[in-house]
Amino acid sequence: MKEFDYAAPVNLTDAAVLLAQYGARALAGGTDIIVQIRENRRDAGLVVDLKNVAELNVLSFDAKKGLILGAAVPCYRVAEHPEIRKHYPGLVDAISIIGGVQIQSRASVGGNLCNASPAADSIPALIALVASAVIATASGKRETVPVENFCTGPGRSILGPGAVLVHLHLPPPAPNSGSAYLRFIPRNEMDIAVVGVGVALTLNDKRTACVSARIALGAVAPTPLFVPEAGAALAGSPLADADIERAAALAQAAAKPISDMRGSADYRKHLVGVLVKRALRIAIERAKGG
Amino acid sequence: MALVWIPPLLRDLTGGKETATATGQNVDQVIVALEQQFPGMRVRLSPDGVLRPGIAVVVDGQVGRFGLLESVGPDSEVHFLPAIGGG
Amino acid sequence: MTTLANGFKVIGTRPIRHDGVDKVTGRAIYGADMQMAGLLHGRILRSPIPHGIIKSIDVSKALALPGVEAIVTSAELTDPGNRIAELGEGAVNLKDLSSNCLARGKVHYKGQAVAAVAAVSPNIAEEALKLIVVDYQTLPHVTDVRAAMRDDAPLLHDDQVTESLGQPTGKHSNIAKHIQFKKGDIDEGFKQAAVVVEREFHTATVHQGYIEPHNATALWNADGTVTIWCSTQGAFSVRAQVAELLAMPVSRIKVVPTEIGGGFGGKIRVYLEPVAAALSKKTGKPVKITMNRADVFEATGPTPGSYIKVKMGADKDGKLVAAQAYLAYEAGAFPGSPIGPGAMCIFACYDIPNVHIDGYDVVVNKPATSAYRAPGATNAAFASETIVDELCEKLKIDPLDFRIKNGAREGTRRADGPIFPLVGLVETLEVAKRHSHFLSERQGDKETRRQGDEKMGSSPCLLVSLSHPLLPRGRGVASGFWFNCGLKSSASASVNSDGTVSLVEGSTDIGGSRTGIAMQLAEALGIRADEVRPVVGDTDAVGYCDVTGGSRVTFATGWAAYEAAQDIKRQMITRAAFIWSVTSEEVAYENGSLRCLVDDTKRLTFKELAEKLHATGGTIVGRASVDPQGVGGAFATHIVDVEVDSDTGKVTILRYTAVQDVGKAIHPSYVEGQIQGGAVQGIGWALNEEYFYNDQGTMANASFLDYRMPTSLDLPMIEAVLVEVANPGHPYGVRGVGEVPIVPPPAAIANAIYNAIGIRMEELPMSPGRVMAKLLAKKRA
Amino acid sequence: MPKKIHVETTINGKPMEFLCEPRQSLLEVLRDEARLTGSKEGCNNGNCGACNVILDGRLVNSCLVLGPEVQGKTVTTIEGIASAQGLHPLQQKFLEHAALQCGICTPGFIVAAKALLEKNPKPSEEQVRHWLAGNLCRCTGYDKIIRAVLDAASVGA
Repeated sequence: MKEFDYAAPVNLTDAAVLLAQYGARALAGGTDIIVQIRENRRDAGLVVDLKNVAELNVLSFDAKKGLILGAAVPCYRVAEHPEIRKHYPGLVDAISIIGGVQIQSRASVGGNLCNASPAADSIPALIALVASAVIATASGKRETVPVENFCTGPGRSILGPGAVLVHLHLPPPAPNSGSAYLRFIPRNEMDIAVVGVGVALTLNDKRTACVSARIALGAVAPTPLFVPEAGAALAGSPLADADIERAAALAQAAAKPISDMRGSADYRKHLVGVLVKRALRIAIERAKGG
Repeated sequence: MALVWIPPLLRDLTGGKETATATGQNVDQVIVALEQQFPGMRVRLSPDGVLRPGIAVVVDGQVGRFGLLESVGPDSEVHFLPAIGGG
Repeated sequence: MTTLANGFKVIGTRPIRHDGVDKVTGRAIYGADMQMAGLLHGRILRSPIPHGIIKSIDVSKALALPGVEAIVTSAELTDPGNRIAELGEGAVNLKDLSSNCLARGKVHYKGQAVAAVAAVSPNIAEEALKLIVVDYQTLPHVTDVRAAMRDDAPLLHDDQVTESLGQPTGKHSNIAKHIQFKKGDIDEGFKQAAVVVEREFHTATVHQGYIEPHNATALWNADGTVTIWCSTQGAFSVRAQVAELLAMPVSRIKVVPTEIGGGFGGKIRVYLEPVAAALSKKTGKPVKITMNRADVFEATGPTPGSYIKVKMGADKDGKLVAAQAYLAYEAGAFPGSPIGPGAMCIFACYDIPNVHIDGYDVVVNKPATSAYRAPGATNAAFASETIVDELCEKLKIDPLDFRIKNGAREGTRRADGPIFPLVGLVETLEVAKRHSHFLSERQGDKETRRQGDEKMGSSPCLLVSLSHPLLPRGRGVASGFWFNCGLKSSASASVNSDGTVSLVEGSTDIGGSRTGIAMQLAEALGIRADEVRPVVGDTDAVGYCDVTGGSRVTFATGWAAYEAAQDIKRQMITRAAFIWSVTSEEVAYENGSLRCLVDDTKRLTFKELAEKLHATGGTIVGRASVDPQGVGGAFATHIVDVEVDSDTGKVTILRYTAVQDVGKAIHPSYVEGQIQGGAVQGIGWALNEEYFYNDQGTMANASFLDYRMPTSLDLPMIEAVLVEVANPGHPYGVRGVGEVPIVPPPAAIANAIYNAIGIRMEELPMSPGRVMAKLLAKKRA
Repeated sequence: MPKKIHVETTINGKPMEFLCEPRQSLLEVLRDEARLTGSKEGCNNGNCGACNVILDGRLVNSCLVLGPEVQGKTVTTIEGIASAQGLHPLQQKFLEHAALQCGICTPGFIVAAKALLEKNPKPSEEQVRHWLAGNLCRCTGYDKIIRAVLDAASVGA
């Protein structure tokens, strides 16, 4: 492993200054970055441990304001949070399958986003739940970016030198809404998604029709893929089988997967159709079941 | 006389014969006896005075431990097979 | 001590293993745990290309890095020349063995060792590797066995001609060896057949997957002796290999086997030991080299990928009349795939009058393959046992009844010639037939259905299944055979003054074998298992022992312990006779005590006599070195229920039962453990494990993340059913048990998948993508 | 030579100081500096669990923690599971059930199982399988490991 320096700032300003240095890398849970440095897949001259910055560890839910999810909050805190389990089940589906228990103890949702893997489990769920990323720039300003615009390529994001992801914001859940995330893996644990699908939808008061829906895909493009047309196709529909089939077909059409050791392009396209349908059915049950 | 099962890849020397009888107190003598009947057999089975590498001799169902010195009884059945290791 | 129904007092009981506490407290010392003053850390530079000529190696920049103490390349190893040496389990070409430790002139696979660095820390050693400049002339590569057999394929070894029992073939080829077996008249046989089934099969390269990476620590002394600590299946085999590769006498090499973290056949050949020794010689300091996981995948193991074509025929009564097989195994970079045993096992479960088998050992640009649990047999059984299942279907005969009707038994002549002694295949089939699993409702009875659904509900990642509660389910069975072997073992045991016995044996213990060996000594002496203290000796401390492999240790080293006990008994009798002033003939040794036959008042327990040894001539040591015959082959029959997600192609194992003839279970818990572990390795091979090569000839999944071995969440309990058909060739009836359980699973699972969705899988692994592709093709058709 | 950082931490209940390079993982520090070699390296990228330790009450892979990160924290390794009074019930049950063969994965499994039983003293078979899915064992097929953990739970480990 290449030599590097280590710093553990306790406030955001210091963190930003350190991260502005050439070759600086942010460390939260470390479950990706440490392996990447060790395997020479990313360079690092300085590793900045962000876990001691209080602002990055905030996790708070408010029925009116929604959810504030600090960038360094580890997965287990999110997955074990009763209100998050109640209001954002799709996020919990995704968070609780990022690695095994050992990874859950360390990996952060913010880190999963910043690592910008096309197959990241949390990102499609966040996109479906209309999450936005709040970023502190090097100049000290705050920017808010929809999560679907955060990743710019495999392992690349809009974060510039000195910029820090502060927290994720998820709007409060609408009544009669439900969400779900499904991924397909060959084993039942310890795998990278062959395909991941995040969905969220809201039903009318009678719960007879869909008011709005969002669908996002993982591992089928260079970045996690938001497919607005697939969700739009469901809006106003009674969510009959034909409606769900149409949404699935639109998602399949949008997917541009590659073939690799985790699955062929054809297989991935096929799985998109299967998982979108299954995820929608789970989300609908949840929306109805409240 | 011991009954020797000729490995299929040596049957070019026996005109296709699958078995042959040969006298000998041990495998080496049996091979010498075979050489009499089927010239060329010896160099194929035991070049350089030892069993061909990777070959084991099986006498009466038991894998031999002494190579060419493995003793052979008057009514023994002799096979030449790939040597087997294991995991 | 109470005597069990079977007449034994120790054998068949389940004592705590002697090395147990060390292993549950973290105190046991494995190879990588070696620490000593001045220890240097070694790392290996590996070839980035699958095939090429090494034009030059420049180490100057690396040597200049602070903390780097030495670098070696093949130039520093003696060139052993093109010689064959008999090393423990079999013949080895020393030129190949040496090139596999440090490439000589040419690299034959991506990951082959090219140079080694010793530095003051592992990180510095790794840094130094990046500073070594190697100039390669890249050559075209071939990684598929059938492509490598073509006349226009790139040759790995320019001078290689096909070995065919001395039959001159004349031309250079990647086909290293051709073997053949013939029995009866194959054409006549197929004429008698009412039903004939023929299929082609492909199996992927898979790895043994032991959790502990390879390691070696060497200390070269000023007196020219070297001590090597390493995780190996055979300390004496390491000594012999190092002696050959460094051209030194065995007496100057001491190999100390540390605790070993799994082997399964992959820790027999040396990789690091001679290199660590060379680095230690150069620096005068101890050097430890450990591999990382990628090294393990790319440069050790694996077991061959293969192409197999099988044709079998049965008459209208369901009697097998003819069988034909063509097997081509990937040897990897150097000749030596287990094509022999593969070809000898493919039809070994059956009594077939007419057989023709051709086998080919083929080199490809992949790591040199090593033994893996019943080497070659699993690939072969996947093919033949799938064909047998199809014959049963066409003949409408129950698959177990068919196997009972055609099964090999005492007196059956194998396709390769010899006749089976007493074996237990039919017994395993009869037990399987009566087992609740086989009798339960076919498509998954309530019990398994409940199991399955719990599994689905319990973890979020299984929501996929939860949303589809009624997926197709099926059941499959398959049988398997493995030879097992005997080979050489030694043991010595000293009687301590408190009546305990210290046992030194030479078989490295990978799964509790030292306890199984101690139990046989205890049984023979009539004392308790915990009164024996077994240790695994180094090459200076105990007589020669062949490797821990071939399912031989409990059989052969156990036999050595039994003979050592007889030696102790003889001496104890003489000593008692001396004390009682009678002749040895007047003393009997019974149930762990000595009795004077002419004076009933004179009795001594083992412990009482042990206390008197020092005063009556000194301690007693029993010794034995054995090379036993009478090896008993092992048969197994497995039953599996699966569920297939017909939308994704994913296969879930719902219930698994493994029935095996174990001869005599010395320690039943560890026998069960061997069966459960072997079956699960077979399940991994069947479902997801494979070397995924990209077109650059690079393994794309060299990590535990993407080389998908089963996790605890992928499996149900594995029921191991022990059938005991005692091996008449062993004093306690022992048969090797370790290897055969890996043989049936892929075929059993393939047959279960067919039972569930009506599709015959012809390729391993039967991964979700492959199953789905077949499902979609079926839909289209 | 690379510069080192001074770290103060608590390992198995005892305060400890060590010097480490930032790039040294907690696993390297435990094995090479503290000479606690019970934690094993199986993959060095978080996929096998052989290096599991408990860090401030949470189960982690010590190969994915940098040495400097444990400043001021408490670490429990396999060496800290047994007490002067004897083995922990999990260790005893692993022995009774023959839940180990080669033993290289055993420390990680026992540490992981201890973390499970502290969180959920009466887990179901499926909960045990799910919790231990991050620990690979190649010898046992998991059967006896799962039974040992369930049995340890039943006696109130």
